[in-house]
Amino acid sequence: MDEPVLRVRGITKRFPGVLANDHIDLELRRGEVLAMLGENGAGKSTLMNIIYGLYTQDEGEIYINGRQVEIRNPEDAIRCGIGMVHQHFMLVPVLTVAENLMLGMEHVRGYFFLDKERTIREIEALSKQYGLEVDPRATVEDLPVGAQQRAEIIKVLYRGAEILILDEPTAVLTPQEADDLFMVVRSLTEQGKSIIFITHKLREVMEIADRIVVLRGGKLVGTTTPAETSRAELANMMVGREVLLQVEKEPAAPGEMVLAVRDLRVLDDREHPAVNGVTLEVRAGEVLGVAGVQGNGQRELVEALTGLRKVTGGQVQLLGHDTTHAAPRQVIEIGTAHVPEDRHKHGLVLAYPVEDDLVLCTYYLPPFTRSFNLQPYAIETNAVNLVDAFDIRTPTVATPASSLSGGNQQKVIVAREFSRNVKLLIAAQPTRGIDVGSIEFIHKNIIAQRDAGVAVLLVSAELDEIMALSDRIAVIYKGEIIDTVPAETATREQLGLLMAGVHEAEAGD
Amino acid sequence: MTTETDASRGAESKLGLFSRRVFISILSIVLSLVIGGAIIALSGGDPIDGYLGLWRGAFGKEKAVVETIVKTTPFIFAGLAVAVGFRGGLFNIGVEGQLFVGSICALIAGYAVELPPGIHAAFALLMGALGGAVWAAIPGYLKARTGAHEVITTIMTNYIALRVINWSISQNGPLRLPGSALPETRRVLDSARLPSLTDTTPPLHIGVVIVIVAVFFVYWLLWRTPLGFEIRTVGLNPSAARYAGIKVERTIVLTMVISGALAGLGGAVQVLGLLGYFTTGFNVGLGFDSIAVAMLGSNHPFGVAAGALLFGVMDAGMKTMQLRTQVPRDIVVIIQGLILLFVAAPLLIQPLFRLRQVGEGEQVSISATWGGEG
Amino acid sequence: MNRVHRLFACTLLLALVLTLGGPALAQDECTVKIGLVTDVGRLNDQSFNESAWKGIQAAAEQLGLGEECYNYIETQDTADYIPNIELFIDEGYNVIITSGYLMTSATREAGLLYPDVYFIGTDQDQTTTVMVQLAGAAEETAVFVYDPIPNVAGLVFDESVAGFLAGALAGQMTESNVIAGVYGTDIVPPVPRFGMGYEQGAKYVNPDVEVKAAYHPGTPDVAFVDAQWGSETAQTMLNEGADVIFAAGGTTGNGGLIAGCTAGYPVIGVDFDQYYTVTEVQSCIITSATKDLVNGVRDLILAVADDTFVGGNVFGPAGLAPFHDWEEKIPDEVKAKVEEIKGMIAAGEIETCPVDDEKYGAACIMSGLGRGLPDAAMVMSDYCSACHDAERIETNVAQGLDWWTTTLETMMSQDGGPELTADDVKVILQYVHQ
Amino acid sequence: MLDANFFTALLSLSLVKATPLVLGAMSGILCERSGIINIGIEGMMLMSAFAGFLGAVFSDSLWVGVLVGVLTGAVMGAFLALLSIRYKVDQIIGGTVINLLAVGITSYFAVIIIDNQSLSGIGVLPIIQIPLLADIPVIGPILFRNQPITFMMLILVFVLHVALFYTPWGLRTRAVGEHPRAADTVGIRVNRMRYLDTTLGGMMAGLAGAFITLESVGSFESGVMTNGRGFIALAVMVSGNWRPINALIIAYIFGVSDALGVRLQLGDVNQLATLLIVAGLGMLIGGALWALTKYLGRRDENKVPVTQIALAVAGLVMVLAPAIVEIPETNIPFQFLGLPPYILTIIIVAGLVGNVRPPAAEGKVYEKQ
Repeated sequence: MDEPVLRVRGITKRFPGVLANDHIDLELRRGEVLAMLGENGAGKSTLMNIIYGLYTQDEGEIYINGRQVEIRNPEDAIRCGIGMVHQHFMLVPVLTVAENLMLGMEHVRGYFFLDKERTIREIEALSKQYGLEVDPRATVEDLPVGAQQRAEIIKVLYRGAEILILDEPTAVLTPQEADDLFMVVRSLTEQGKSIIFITHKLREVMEIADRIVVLRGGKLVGTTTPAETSRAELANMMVGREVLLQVEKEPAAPGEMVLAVRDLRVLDDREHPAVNGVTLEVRAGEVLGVAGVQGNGQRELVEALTGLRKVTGGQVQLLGHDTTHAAPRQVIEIGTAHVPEDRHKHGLVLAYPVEDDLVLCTYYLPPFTRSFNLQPYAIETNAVNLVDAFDIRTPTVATPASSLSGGNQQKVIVAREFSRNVKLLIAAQPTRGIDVGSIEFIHKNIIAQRDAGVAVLLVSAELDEIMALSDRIAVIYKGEIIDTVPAETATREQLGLLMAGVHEAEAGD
Repeated sequence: MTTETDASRGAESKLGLFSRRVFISILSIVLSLVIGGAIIALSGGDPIDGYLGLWRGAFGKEKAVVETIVKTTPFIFAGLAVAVGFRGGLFNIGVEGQLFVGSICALIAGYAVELPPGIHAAFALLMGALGGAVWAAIPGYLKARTGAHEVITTIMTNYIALRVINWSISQNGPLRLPGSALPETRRVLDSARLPSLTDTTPPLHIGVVIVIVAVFFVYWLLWRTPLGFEIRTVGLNPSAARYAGIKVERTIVLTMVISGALAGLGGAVQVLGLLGYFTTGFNVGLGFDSIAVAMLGSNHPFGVAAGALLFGVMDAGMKTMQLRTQVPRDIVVIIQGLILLFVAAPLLIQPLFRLRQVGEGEQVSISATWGGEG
Repeated sequence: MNRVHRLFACTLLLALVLTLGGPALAQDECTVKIGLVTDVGRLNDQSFNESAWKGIQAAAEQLGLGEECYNYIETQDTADYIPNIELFIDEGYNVIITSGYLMTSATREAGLLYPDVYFIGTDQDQTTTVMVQLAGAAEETAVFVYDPIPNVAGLVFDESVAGFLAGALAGQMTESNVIAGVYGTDIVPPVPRFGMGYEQGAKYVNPDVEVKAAYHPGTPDVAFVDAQWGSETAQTMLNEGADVIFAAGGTTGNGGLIAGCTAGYPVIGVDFDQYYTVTEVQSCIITSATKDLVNGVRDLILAVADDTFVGGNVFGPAGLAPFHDWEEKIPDEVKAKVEEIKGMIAAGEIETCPVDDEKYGAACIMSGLGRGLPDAAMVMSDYCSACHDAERIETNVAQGLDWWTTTLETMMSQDGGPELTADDVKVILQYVHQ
Repeated sequence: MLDANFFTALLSLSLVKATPLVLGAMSGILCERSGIINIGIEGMMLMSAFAGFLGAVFSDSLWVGVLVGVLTGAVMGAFLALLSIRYKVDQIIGGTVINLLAVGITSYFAVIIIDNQSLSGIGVLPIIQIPLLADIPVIGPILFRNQPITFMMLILVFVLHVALFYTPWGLRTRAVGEHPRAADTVGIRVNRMRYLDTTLGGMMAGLAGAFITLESVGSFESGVMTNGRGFIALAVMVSGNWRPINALIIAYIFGVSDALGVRLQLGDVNQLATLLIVAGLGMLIGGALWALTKYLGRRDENKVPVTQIALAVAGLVMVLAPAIVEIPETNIPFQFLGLPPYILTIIIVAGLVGNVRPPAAEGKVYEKQ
């Protein structure tokens, strides 16, 4: 076996308060797919950003084909043949695919004019070679997510990358698109490219990887191959203790109807249809999980139900009230709690002290307001109680929300929404990007709300979370609920097919 | 690990942030005065004598103190108007126009209606505030309804207000004092004049008391009422405000209305308290200074009052300074610019005086994107 | 510390060193202490503020006064007129010059408040406004009565004479028979007086000439300092065929002069001989319509020094500046014609400012000139002697303005009483008040 | 009298009035396309007008003055960038600081340098007439008989348009303004790009300043010189959707309404009739052009651009109206004649802002980590 294409030795990186990478050694051989597995916050992205030159390591060296290299910025990385496909695409939405690709290394015609034609020809050649068809003239923001990712990959190849780093590529794809990606990965490795595949999804690792390394808390905790290990063992290495995959909960006892949605139609920000005739019901004391890949209309559905987005068709009944065109305040006052998908945009005012964020929806009601006057003491005591009850790690109640960790910020939102006596709880991506401890805490609270008779509508892209918490699971695909299945009998494969829009009957394999 | 969550620690950190900001403001003022002195010296003037003149002009004699206070009053009203705007996430540059419209409305209410003394003055003040409020509601409504950025629309309302008022007091304009060859309006009836505490010119009118009440009112409104909470929430994060059920559009218009009312009230006080009529060249140039005052006071009512006093002292003192030292009075505008620079860029002065690293919270930020709601 | 902070540190040091070494203020004796309070605007606006200051400097030179015996304050806000005047008086100044028409009432008010201080107001017609209820009139009309105050002198000029002569010159020099006037604001009467004179003068020598005129739309504090508007307005008129530009209105006017000259046309300046102040138009400025403010102010200050100061309106000379570079270019018969007109105006044969012009006629009426007013004796005899005998009238003359205003009003209100016009009332009151 | 001479005079004055607005708008475009909000255009113009004037007087050459003005603009632009990038000052406050300092410094030193030594200007840049082209009846004098900076403005509009959309520098500037992280990952130095673009933006504002003192007025008047043009330029930039050619068109509309205000004041024309005709012409040409671009744009969709054609027809009717029906003489006070540009700004900004799109990452400091 010749020299490894890429070797890193003793890579260490400290951020204020956390040791992101702790003396990591790693090797990547030519034509190999190395899967890098690890929890959110385990240091995967930090390591890759160091290799790609976005961050500079505090200690350690990087070797390309046996030769040590200094990578201070992405330009050095590109010169060493390293290319990175980011989780949030590094494409400029308003520019065309061709413009995005030639950004930074433009072909020039006549001293200073861009040579767009030549670039387009080169892109078409590359996409044929690796089976990545995408229209170079299209503007990026008009392309579907899958096509944008293909454009990102071509962008890396266009720069002559030998080593490709794919950072959580399947997070935004349907299972089918994921399979197409795996085919592309195989064709790339056959043509001599080497790939580092970052993910926290166990199933993918088993299917695509030649070798697997696992990171936890910034340290390399193990190297293995799919053949030598099992998903349970990988999960254990990832989390370092027995993962409570299954939340203990008794079977649900659905009560009276709380939310009834008939043939709901909603448009997205660019006036295209996002929700095309959704019909669903949620009863008291029941968790209805809405599974589906991001971008299939979940965000618009949730915003429509909570009054944040105009409804263009259909009807919404909440506890007997017609809330189809209700304003957000009306929906809240009827008795709805809403854990928003984007906690920084909707959930919190980051500049506010924690105590003000905790009364964001109820500031105008007693005890917080009496005869047109805010009661600072009442707001403060309410905050102190909630901070204890929901174990929010904050120095004081006056500390701005911006200085809390992601998990604690989410707990502030949960504390605010769960402490109000509500009949309906809508939770969108409640545990995205937060530490494991907080995830378990929030899941327990959701189940507690359900057992207390609250109707819960859970929208999440994490299939495991949906399967763990839901009593019934509705799968949404291109703005329609194509099927609703009881949670106990649902299997991952079945849900995977549904999420890709393939009905049980048609599958018939 | 356990965390103490007692309330006292919360208050102390709030105080910590406040005293730091006051320290930065004082530091900025001192540094600007020193650099101003250097400029005076470089251009042949005598800084010590100049600043002595400034001090004597502002506080030298009883009459000077009165003039300083009277000059500070409109700065406070205008500064409060801009500060309320900033708190609501709106950059209201139209304060000058709103102030003029307030003056005119108070003037008309002052001579066109007969009422018993106390009530007439109150009525005229109310009309002034109403005038400013309505004039500010236009850019507010446009921002809420079409997203048209208020920086541009408020400036345009300034020019429109100035031009129309200029016509109204021109040769054959409706408000012109009949038969007068000067561009002056009719006189306000005595029953509408604000009583004066001293007989000096300019009179120390009770407008000064009204403005102090206004400062406390704005503090109470912003931090002690639900409406204030809504205004501040919309200002910091409109999406979260919408999520919390706050009617963002209504709040934007209300913020501009309150801001305009404060400016209008300021205009009314000037007409009813100071001159008793309106003429050209009256209260010119308040617009931009009020923005500097608001920023200097980091958009907090008490901060604005202090910032306004600083501008009032400079305005009152600059005449005597120029009298005694032949230093052009524009040095004061340079000093005001420098003070705003150092207050807005603590990083600039931080290494000079080994301040602790400037925290995120302290940067005053209002940069909203231009187009429709982001 | 990186480069920027070292820069700040050394500015700091420099400032500290300098501020410690400043000299103390010197106090010494001045025979006369002169203070100039400018109108809202800059001292150096190349118009009435600046000419007042030049007049003070000339007087100070003649009286051998030191620098600290005369000073100026630039008013920023109309509310500061009186406070600024009082600031000077508190500092011991005994001669206060206020510049510009807008300060008329403030100067007179101060004059009454401080009788032992001398006030000189440029372009300030010394009148009081009396509100008289004329017979059959809905509202009271204002009547301006000439009312001099002993320690207040108004340095006024009949600008329409200078304007007339400039118009006569322009009327003859134009080839396209279209001439233009770019003016400051019509709110300040001296400006429309120049404009009316210019139009009358041009039409007098060249009946079918077209005179384009534009007044600045802004308020006085802007109208005299907007050179951009002046130059663009002049350019518009030039594009429409005008070939002589007369510009009257501080730097706004200067903008017009520069625009005219750049396009290669003859221009006419105003106030003082602008050949020396707007040097970039020396090649095309054929003359300036002058009103000698500088010497006017100087003479009044000297009058204070040798105790010959008299209150009321003081008329300064108004005429044309020399032709400088255009001395040969202007044909002799044109010069002769202008000289002839000058003589006829002096003899009163030409009316340089039509009182009845509906737009700007009011500006022509100046109390000192009595222009356009009926003759006092004739009015008295027509109306009063009808029912009262002469000597009873004589005895009541000393009653003063208010008594006469009320009696006139009562007489007019009785039916069959005299039908007096505003001018008649004005003449009577003026005669009585003398 | 409404004849060809009237329209040529009016439309050529409009171009003169539009020049500082377009240059100011381009200054805004350069800064904001790279991600720095610049509301200090007013202050940059004032400072460069002052420095340019001094440069011209002391060097006794107008062109050296223009150069000094442009360089001052560059320094001011760099100062704004330094404040925004290195010292993380909120960009709107940074702009306000620049405006305040500019007014203070120019007024202070104007008194010290210009007034005390009674300096006077050295005239304005000469009017250049392009031989053949200027003789074309109406268009000739408007486009081909102008002063140098007006010509430079017209050239710069097209140069900037081509540079922004057809050159590597333009592509990188737009990327830095829209998605700085993406630009960083392909090796573009984001902050260095922003320093460069803001400095270039400052130079545009510098040229606008030089126009005011060295081409239009010929003297420096402290305080009131720019009187709000910097902010109208902002409105032009926003409603022109950050595109140079749109900015030229909208600025020209302002120019016409501004020039009309001055022209109607001369009083020898029927004011209402002129207003109708000029507005009608604007709508006719505007509607036609807009319809053309819409039609060419979507050849496949056969949707007829109805609204644009209606606009053009309405314009035609207004132009012909005065010939048909007798329009009464009016005497609108000249203060009102000055109002159209300001009212127009509000209508345009309120009307268009719905579908304009600012650079996404504008106003945000770019941090590596």
